[in-house]
Amino acid sequence: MNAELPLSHTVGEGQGEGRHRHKPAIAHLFWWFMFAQGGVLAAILLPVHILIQGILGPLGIVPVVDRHYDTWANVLGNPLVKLYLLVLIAFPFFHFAHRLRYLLVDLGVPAARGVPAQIVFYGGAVAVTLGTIYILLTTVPISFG
Amino acid sequence: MDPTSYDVLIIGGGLAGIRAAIAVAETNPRLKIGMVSKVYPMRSHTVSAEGGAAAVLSKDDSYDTHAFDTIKGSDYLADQDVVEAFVREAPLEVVQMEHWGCPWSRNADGTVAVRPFGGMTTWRTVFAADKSGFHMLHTVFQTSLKYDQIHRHDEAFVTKLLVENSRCVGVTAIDVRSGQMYAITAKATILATGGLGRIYAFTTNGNICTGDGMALAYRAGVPLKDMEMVQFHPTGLPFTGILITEAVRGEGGYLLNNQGERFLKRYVPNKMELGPRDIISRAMTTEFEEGRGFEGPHGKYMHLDVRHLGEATIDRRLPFMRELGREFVGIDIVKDPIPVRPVMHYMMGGVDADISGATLMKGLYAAGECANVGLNGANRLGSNSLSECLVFGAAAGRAAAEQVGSLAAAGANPIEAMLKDETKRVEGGFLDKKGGDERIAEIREDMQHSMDEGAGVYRTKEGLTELTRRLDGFRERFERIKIDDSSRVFNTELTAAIELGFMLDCAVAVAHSALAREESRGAHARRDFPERNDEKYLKHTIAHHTEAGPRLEYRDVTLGKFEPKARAY
Amino acid sequence: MPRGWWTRRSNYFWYIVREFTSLPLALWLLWFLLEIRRAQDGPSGYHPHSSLGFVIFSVIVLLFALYHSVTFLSLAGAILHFNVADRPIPSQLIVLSQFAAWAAASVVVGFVLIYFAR
Amino acid sequence: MTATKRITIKATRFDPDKDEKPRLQTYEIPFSDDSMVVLDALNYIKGHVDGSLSYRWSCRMGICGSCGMMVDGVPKLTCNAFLRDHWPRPITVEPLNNFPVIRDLVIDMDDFMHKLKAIKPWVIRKQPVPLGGGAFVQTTAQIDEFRQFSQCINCMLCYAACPVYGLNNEFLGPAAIALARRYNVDSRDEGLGQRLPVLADAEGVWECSFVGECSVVCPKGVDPAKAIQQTKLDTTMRFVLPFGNRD
Ligand SMILES: Cc1cc2nc3c(=O)[nH]c(=O)nc-3n(C[C@H](O)[C@H](O)[C@H](O)COP(=O)(O)OP(=O)(O)OC[C@H]3O[C@@H](n4cnc5c(N)ncnc54)[C@H](O)[C@@H]3O)c2cc1C
Ligand code: SF4
Ligand code: F3S
Ligand code: FES
Repeated sequence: MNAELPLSHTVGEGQGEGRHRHKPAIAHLFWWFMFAQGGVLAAILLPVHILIQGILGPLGIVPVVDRHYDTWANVLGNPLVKLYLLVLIAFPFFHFAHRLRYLLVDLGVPAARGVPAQIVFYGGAVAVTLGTIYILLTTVPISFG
Repeated sequence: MDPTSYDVLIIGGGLAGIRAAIAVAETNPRLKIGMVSKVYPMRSHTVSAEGGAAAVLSKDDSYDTHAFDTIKGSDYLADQDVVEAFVREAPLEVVQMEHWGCPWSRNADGTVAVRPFGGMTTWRTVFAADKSGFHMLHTVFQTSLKYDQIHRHDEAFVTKLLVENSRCVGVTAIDVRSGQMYAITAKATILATGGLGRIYAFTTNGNICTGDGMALAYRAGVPLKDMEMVQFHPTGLPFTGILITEAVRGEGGYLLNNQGERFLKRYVPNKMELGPRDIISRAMTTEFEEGRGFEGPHGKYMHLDVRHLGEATIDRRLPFMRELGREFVGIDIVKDPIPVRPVMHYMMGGVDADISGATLMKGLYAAGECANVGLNGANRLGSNSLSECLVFGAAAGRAAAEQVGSLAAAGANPIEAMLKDETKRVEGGFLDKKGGDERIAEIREDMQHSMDEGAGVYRTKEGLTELTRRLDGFRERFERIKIDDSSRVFNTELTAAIELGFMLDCAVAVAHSALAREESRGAHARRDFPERNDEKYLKHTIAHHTEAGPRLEYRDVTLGKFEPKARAY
Repeated sequence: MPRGWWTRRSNYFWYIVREFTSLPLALWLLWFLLEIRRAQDGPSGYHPHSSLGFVIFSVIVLLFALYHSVTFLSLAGAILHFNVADRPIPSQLIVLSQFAAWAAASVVVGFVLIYFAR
Repeated sequence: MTATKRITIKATRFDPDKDEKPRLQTYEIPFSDDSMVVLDALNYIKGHVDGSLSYRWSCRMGICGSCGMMVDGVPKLTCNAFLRDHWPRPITVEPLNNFPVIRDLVIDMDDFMHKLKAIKPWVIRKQPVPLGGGAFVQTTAQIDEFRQFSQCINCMLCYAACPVYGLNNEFLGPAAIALARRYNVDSRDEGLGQRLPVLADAEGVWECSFVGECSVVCPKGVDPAKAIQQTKLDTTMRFVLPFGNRD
């Protein structure tokens, strides 16, 4: 008699399990990890670089390594510096990629959630990483002097 | 699966109802269980209980002392066999709650802690800070989600019990969201609809505490028991009636009058702030009358002072009280005393039920605050009620589960006819009704104030007679009720109207039962009969519904090893 | 969700700003990569960037960078959860130590950048 | 006697049977007592002006979680939002954002009820524990691990505040994740492995971009934003660290 009743909101057998089967999204997990570490690095290291190399150096307020070829090349040859620069430049891009992708979602571009967008954004970060490695290896040969 | 037919149907998603549902599921996993609640279960009023649940846990405690405290607290109106069973079951239920995840507060060694409570001779109230009811309700509710056989009807409002050959075969309900009326059939039905505090104006009870289950049973022919026994809690916040838990006094708070004096020394010298609620409420009322209360914009009040406990204790044991003080009164209880006055809090009376929750009607059980299984007598001790919901909720669930095996389901034909009748009553009587000039809220407010005046902490023959007269008037006005809202969808005015009808029935039962009991016992204090009269009234009041008004009978109290004595603290 | 939801409340707006910081920071790092790349030009061809426009750009980026650092470190501090002797370390302390790490790293990097500049 | 102040309340009206879309209706009511909250104003309207206004409420003490609405655009418990903080300006009361509206100020929260069940909010044990053994031993420090997350009253304010949920309501959302964490970090529970698939699903914690507004509006200090980020961190560590225990 009540077969057609709209008791849509009664909750019972198995209704809580949701529409799809759940499994941990390993990809998300990985990109979030990269996002988090990139965020920390950017937060701790970037301001001082911008301040000194972007402002104080060009204005001539303090001497800075990258203002003269000699000192700059000297420092760039150091393998530890190369490693540091790789971390400093490449890793934050995973943070940026993640944030910008979500920013687009927040601003109403649902497509940014999809796999193609993930390939573009995280792929971009990977590309920057590869580019950084290439530049670091080709710019000043490693020297231990 | 047919969402309108169950083996066991539970009305109410509070602590008692959910506990019952789980008990059914565990007793017989194959039973189909329905749970109907007019609000989402976690909104049930159990959520606002603060202080804790009583159970014998510590080594220096015993079943006998818990039983004795309960019976003495009840002013000997409790049935002693029920109390004995209760005190033995309560500790198991408390442990069960712990296993389900209830975050009971702990001792330093990680064992479950207890705190003192009014009228208890020793520390036996387990608690989850001062949000015990909240944590217990969410714990049982979340645990109940694990049982797929418990099928919920959230926001479905029960309007009537369906009775066939003097057996309860289910209910009719309004699906509040769609406004549809429908019948739900069941082999056994458990009422767990909570209290009726809203028949009073100044109460700690929430908007949903309108005595629905009591009225449903009463109208269906099941009597109500001891309805004159209404508990007033000494410490409610003026204006809002928000409860300041007894645990505040349990933790060592002082009650002070306007002379800064712990006035309870004149009333309960041995127990002071830990005296039972009825006596302290009367003490406060007397102090007010003698001019020793503070005067505020919302009437007289006393101070409840916890400043000497220190911030650390307050934050660990009473954080919610601090929050309530800050948000609703604008005080910091670490630095300011809390204004409090007696407030209607709890209904000892209820649907007449036995030790397993069975009522006189076949197939109908009752548990929790809406039931009277004979545990609380004339005055409930603080923290016995949450334990009662667990113990007797589970008992009713088990009893119902065992009973349904032997029962056949109700036939569909008479049910359909009953549904039609009830739909006509509800839709014709309220929704599509023409004319009428009485506002629900106005009748309700008049009733509430009349109850405050006529059936408050102290009662008299004149006051109660006047009250019954007025209630008759309200019932007449209720016939001329007018509803603004003709929509079907989520019509809360319709449910409020039906609730008002339920409340009026309950109020009438309270007033008549109180008028007839010509003695003072527990919460029922008659100025014209200040003494207890065991000869005549060591009996339960049993109120039967008749068109003309309640027909009262008396039933002997079950005594046991504790002889009735004078009750002094 | 209306499109301009983030303009409706200041908290939302600052959240969007926080996320947006990544764009200027990314641009600055790309510039920095170029700066390194230019060291290939050899001693005579090497002219470090010093236009006023670049300085202004850096000032703006610095503001975003600081906003990123402050928000990221405070938020990360609120999430991290350590127990010492069964007691959780207060989150203010964790945030404080994050800021200390930031300060220390800045001093070290600044020192290297300037000390080796002879 | 001084004349009582009056206050203007604009409330959303919507009846799906009659109205195309929600509209605001204006009521002017007496503001007779400084302790009055928005809910009291609604009750006054329903009782004395217009009985057809629909909304949910029960406890009037900020614990049942049913009275959440948008008050001047901010999700709040109306039993805990004082008129005196708005007077003499009018107050706009609307149903919670991000939810379908059933009627007037009443929202449809079925979605959350399903999500709540999906995270298995009950103590999971690998072996059943008999009652006879008594209660578990749990120190106050162990309770402190989950205490905050156990304070959730399911009021839905956080969902109304979360733009991510507004954009994609497949997102598990703040309260459900906080409650999952409440069990995951309870020393009595062994169900992490069963909850993780739901939590770390694509629509689980990863969807949250840490707007943080959920924690700002939460009336009970649950800090769901923290619960979510901690879950991200924990899950990540379980996979990244070689010794992350997996079950
Ligand atoms: C402020 C406060 C503090 C308290 N503190 C304590 C304490 O510290 N210790 C203690 O032991 N006790 C305490 N109590 C008492 C105790 O909390 C209650 O007695 C107990 O919670 C009642 O539980 P219940 O399950 O019977 O009813 P409730 O929790 O009230 O549940 C009633 C259920 O019935 C449903 N219902 C009602 N009518 C209908 C209908 N017509 N159709 C469908 N469903 C319906 C409701 O939706 C609800 O789900 C306190 C009470 C209050 C008010
Ligand atoms: S987390 Fe806070 S805001 Fe969200 S539902 Fe729970 S109590 Fe409400
Ligand atoms: S607002 Fe939403 S995005 Fe995350 S931090 Fe809270 S859930
Ligand atoms: S009415 Fe219960 S939380 Fe507001």
